[in-house]
Amino acid sequence: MKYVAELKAKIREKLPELDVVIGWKQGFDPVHASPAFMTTPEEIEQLVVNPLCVQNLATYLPGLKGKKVGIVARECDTRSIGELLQESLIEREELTVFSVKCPGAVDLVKLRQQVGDLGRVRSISFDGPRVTVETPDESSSLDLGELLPGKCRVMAYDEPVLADFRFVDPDQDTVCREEADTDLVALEQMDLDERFAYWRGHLDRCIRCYACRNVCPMCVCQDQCIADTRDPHWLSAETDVRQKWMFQLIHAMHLAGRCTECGECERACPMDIPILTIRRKLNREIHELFGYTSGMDVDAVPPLLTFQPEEKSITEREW
Amino acid sequence: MSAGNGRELRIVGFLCNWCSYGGADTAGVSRLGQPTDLRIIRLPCTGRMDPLFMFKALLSGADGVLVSGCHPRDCHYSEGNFYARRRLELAKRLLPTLGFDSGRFEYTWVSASEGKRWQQVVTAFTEQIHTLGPGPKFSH
Amino acid sequence: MKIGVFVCHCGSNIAGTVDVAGVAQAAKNFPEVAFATDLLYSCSEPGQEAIVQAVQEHDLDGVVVAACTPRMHEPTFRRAVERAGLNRYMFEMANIREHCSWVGKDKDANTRKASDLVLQAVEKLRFDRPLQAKSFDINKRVLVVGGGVAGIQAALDCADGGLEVVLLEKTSTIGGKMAKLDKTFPTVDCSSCILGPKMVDVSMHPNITLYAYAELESVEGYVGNFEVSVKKKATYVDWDKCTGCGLCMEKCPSKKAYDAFNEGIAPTRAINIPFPQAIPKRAVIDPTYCRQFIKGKCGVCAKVCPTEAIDYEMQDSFVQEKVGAVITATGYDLFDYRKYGEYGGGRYPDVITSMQYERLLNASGPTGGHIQRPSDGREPKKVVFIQCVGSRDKSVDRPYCSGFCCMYTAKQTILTKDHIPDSQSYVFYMDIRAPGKMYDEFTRRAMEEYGAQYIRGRVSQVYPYKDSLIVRGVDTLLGSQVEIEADLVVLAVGAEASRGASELAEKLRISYDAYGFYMESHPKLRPVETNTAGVYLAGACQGSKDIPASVGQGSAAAAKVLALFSKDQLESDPQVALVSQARCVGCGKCVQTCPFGAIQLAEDRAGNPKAEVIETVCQGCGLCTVTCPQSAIQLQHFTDNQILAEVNALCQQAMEESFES
Amino acid sequence: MSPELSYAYYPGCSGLSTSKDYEISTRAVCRALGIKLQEIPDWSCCGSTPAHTVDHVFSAALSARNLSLAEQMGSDTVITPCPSCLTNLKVAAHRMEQEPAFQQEVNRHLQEPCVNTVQVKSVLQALIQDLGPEAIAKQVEKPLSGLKIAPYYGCIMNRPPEVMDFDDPENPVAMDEILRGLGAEVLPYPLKVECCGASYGVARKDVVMQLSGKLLDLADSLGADAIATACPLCQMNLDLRQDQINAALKRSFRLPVFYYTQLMGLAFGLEEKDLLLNKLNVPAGPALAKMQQAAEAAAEQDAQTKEQ
Repeated sequence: MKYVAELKAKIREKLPELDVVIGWKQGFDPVHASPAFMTTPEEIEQLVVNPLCVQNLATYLPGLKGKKVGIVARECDTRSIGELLQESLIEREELTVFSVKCPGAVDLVKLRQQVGDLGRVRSISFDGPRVTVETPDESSSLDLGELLPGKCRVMAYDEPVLADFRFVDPDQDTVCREEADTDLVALEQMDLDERFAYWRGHLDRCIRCYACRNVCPMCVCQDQCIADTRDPHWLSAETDVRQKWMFQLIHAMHLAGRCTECGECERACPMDIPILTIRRKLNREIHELFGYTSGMDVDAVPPLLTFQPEEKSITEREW
Repeated sequence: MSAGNGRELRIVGFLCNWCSYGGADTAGVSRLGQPTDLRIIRLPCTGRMDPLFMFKALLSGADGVLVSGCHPRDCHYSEGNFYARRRLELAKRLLPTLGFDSGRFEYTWVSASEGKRWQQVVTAFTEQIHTLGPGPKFSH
Repeated sequence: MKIGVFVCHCGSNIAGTVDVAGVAQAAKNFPEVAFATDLLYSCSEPGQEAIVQAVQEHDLDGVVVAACTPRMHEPTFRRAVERAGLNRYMFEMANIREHCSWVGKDKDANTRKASDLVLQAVEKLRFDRPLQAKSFDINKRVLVVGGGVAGIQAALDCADGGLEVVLLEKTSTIGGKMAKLDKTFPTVDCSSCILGPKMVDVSMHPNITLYAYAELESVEGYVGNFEVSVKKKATYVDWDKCTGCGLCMEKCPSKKAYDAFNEGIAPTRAINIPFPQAIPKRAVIDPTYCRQFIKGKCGVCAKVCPTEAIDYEMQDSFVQEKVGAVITATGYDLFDYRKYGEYGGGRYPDVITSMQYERLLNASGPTGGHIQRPSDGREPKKVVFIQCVGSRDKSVDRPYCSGFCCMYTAKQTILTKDHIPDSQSYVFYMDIRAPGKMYDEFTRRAMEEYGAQYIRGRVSQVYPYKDSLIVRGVDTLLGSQVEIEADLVVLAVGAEASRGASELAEKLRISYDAYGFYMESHPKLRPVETNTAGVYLAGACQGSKDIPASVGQGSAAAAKVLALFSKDQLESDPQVALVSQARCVGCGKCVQTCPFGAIQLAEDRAGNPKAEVIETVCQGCGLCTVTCPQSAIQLQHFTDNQILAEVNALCQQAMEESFES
Repeated sequence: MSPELSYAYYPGCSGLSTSKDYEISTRAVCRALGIKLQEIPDWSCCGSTPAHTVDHVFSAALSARNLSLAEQMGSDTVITPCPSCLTNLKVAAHRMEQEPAFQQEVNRHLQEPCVNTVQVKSVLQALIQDLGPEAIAKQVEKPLSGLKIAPYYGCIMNRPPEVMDFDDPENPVAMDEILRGLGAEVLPYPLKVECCGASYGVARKDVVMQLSGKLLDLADSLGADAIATACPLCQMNLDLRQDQINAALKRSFRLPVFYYTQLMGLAFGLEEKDLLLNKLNVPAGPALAKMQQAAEAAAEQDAQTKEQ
């Protein structure tokens, strides 16, 4: 991205006031970027912003509470930041947001489906909507639009929820877009038995690694997660599907009205379980019931932490 | 007075102490006959009703779950049922996505004086669960 | 853990439809159950003794009693286990009577259900922990809401017992409905002669602070420490200056104001004192009729007032009071007589309510005690009384008997004869309900000595014909239609919950029934208590009742408050929320949702924010427990683990079956 | 103007005989108001009084046949002027809706089964609810000023309320509103739903004398010039038998008893052939003359005010 030089300059300027700035750097191979925790000018030089920078860095913010933190954030990432601020899990004064216009993102699962074993990729380069991937055997030119993760296809963000500094390339377009939620639509076309079988099948594969939880920016309990304790004893260590299912329901319900649909849970899942679908469904219901979208308004009260004596959208059953 | 002939299904009820548990008592004192499938867990308030208890019961093999509390505005703790209504409505709406009929879970309000209403609720809900039949099976 | 299970027969109440011994036998196999037996009456002295002995003999550390509802006898058994040396919270009840034996007909199904309920209680008990009550100071002042005869009695008894009393009255004078009555049954003694001195006592009593023309705005707090806000409605007269001389009322040019005290039977002035014996005897301006308010000019009362008490700019004001208990004595209202269109109430001026008639009879009423028809002032010779207007009628949603209309109707026929010796009264009735002391004798006197004609049947229609009213009805004893040409028709309107009763109940967090009457804690054994600690009931707010019953309940409520305040400290219920410091991340969501402000954020030693529960403020609703994502705050005795254990106990069998197929 | 109102129309047997004036004036008034009445082809008796005292299924089948015919016309609403027909049609439809078994039993008697989709209303209900009093008042050319009318609905137009589901069963006001719109003075008539004696006219004439006599007496005591009614049987008892009542009770009532549709026609300025006022037993002349006088007096006063 052309704005990267400008971004680095601004971070260099601000670094003396900050304890750390979180961004991305090149990872262990050509297709992976990894989070960068920058405390020195040298580390700033390693900063990259490209469609391989897929991590929502807001995840690290609650753990850094009490420190002065700078964060490089795409538009959708700022929604998570907004929600964290709304819940007082981080402090605005401690935070400096370097908002970057999102260059798009690559879903590595989709990339693998296109080019095969990712370990064989020698280089990957981006030119607008074109992605060029070099392997020892061939060079392929792919459409970035085809590689976008699901989360970039259901909600479009033109502007950040909040920003201290904003970086946009001239005539840079918004990559994400608002289309039908195909996963949810597909699920809703099934009958009840098929849906039950769908989840039973998917959730049976869960290995209870809790990566989905650990990567979630809103899962602030972390060490105190009720999945890891006997007091209260919500879950046992048994490996049957009910325990796994229950864990996902706990996770989903704890995120109800809070989940910012960043999709990190699904991205981190080593078993490719479509768990974001449950959260999207809850968000959709919450929007319908309470007209509320999480993270978009720092001053709003989350819908499950408040009420109306007369709920306009809830029609209770007559007996 | 059993809803549906044949074997009982497992219905778990969560009732607030002040209104609905009292309403169920009133129904008992008035000898208002009811199907026997329901087992009641007493909570201080529907505000104590974590919707996850409902999911836990359904995942543990319950065929139906019923929550009942004070009518809105009559909560012994002023606001508990207001919060509960939002949480429970949301949880109910999630059920079909997971493959559970949303009719397996109902929440309602019954006051301590409404023994007759409690009888109606239990009877209607039990019939509803028998119409739906046993809950989905987890073994393949 | 060693658990004892005691399954109660309750005579045949439970044993009739549940195999009690079988349940006890099954319980022996439940986890950690060391002893199980059945008892004939577990709540009786021998029953409780058996529990105490078993605890000691078998060294039990928890007890389950399967019997009636815990709302009935949980306190009884908690005391019993305490006598046996256990903590009173190491106890659970399984409700196998109200929720089982009384509602299911099939003995096998009931027995299975009872057994499940016992298992559920055992599983919950396994997670019970001993809890210790905390003591807290109480404010020994009492608020009485409502200055009718019940409230007056309660206030006087409390004040005489040495308590400071705050008495609240909605209208500008105390006295309530009784102050409007002419005579009272069955003695036919003058109502104001027996009530008047009590009203004076209230005004003179050093322990009573009276707020008339005031309403309860809000209530915060809990038993022993309520904080109430009282709204003093604007009277537009400075009561500190007003002497009650009545000059303003005499001179007021607005003479068509609605007279609530006289039930609208005659107009009053826009500034008025309701009646000469009013307490406090102070004037109030009704701005809907006052010319100063309607037209912006007049000012007559301000000019004539010798003490310059008139203040047209007055606003509502608020007073805060701290009390330890509340007695509600808000009384009742009368059924709207217009609801029966066929009787013509509200359409025909000579169809009036019994209370309006009472004002016509009353020597201090607008006619000076002369019975005159509202239409033409003529003395009526034939008076028809229609009973059960708004009582015992499902079609108007008033299926209950108001209880006092038969008696006051009999009284009114007697008074009618006294006032107009050549008059004839007719009473249409459904049944005569006269079950009090000297009551039936009284109705017989009305019929036999005073010649009132009682006709058993309903009236189908009242309509004006020439100068009189035709009352058409049925005499069900003769099986014939009746038609009476009456001069005056009096509708014996029934009692209904006072308007605003439900809003007040919501402020006080007490329950009310389908008709708006407040729910007592137990219909037989706790008739003046509510389910909210520290809030008591007196008089017709709990259900329609006559004067002796209202006075009795007023005294009873006062006795309850005096007993409550006989100690300097109260014990708080230890079933409150408890924060696990280790698990709390200090997000403050519980602080945000707690309805009582019982949770605050404090810092731990490392300076991390942590939630902290104020134990005596926490009411134990458990909202916080559900709000906390990591379950760091747990409502004791209703912890996640306890409810999960109950769910598991109830679903275990179903779960196993689900895996069978 | 609201979109054109159109109904399936059920005249009822008496409309073709004893209450021809009601039927003719109903049609004329509807025509004037632009309401289209499509007479149900080949309609038959509704099953009133004789049938339903003997056999409920048979009685309902008679009604259901007519409802079924209306369904075949593609209509969704049937209206009828006669309260007896109305009651029978509505009771049949109501019971069939409540009891599917009853509907089956009824349909066994019919060639074309009744699906029971048609709504049944009185002409009065259609006028007041579908058209509205304002539209009727607009049509008035000769206001009935000065005419004091006792409105009499009869006992079955609104009762039982759970079946009839129209107006207040104890104090209906639909006709009051219409008459007031015509410019008449409507008296508060408390016996507006009392029984006139109905079909006792044949078996127990003395009952009719008492009951109808009471109705006339009250109207008279209120100073009524006329009675307005909506029921053929009531009209007959009050009008045709007025002389007999006078003889029996030793009174001398001379109260014309109009169908409210006749009064509407009068106010709309329709001709005698549409009103058939000459069919009334107690002549309408004196009452109308009184109204005329009142109108002239008013006109005179009006003129005087203008001069001044």
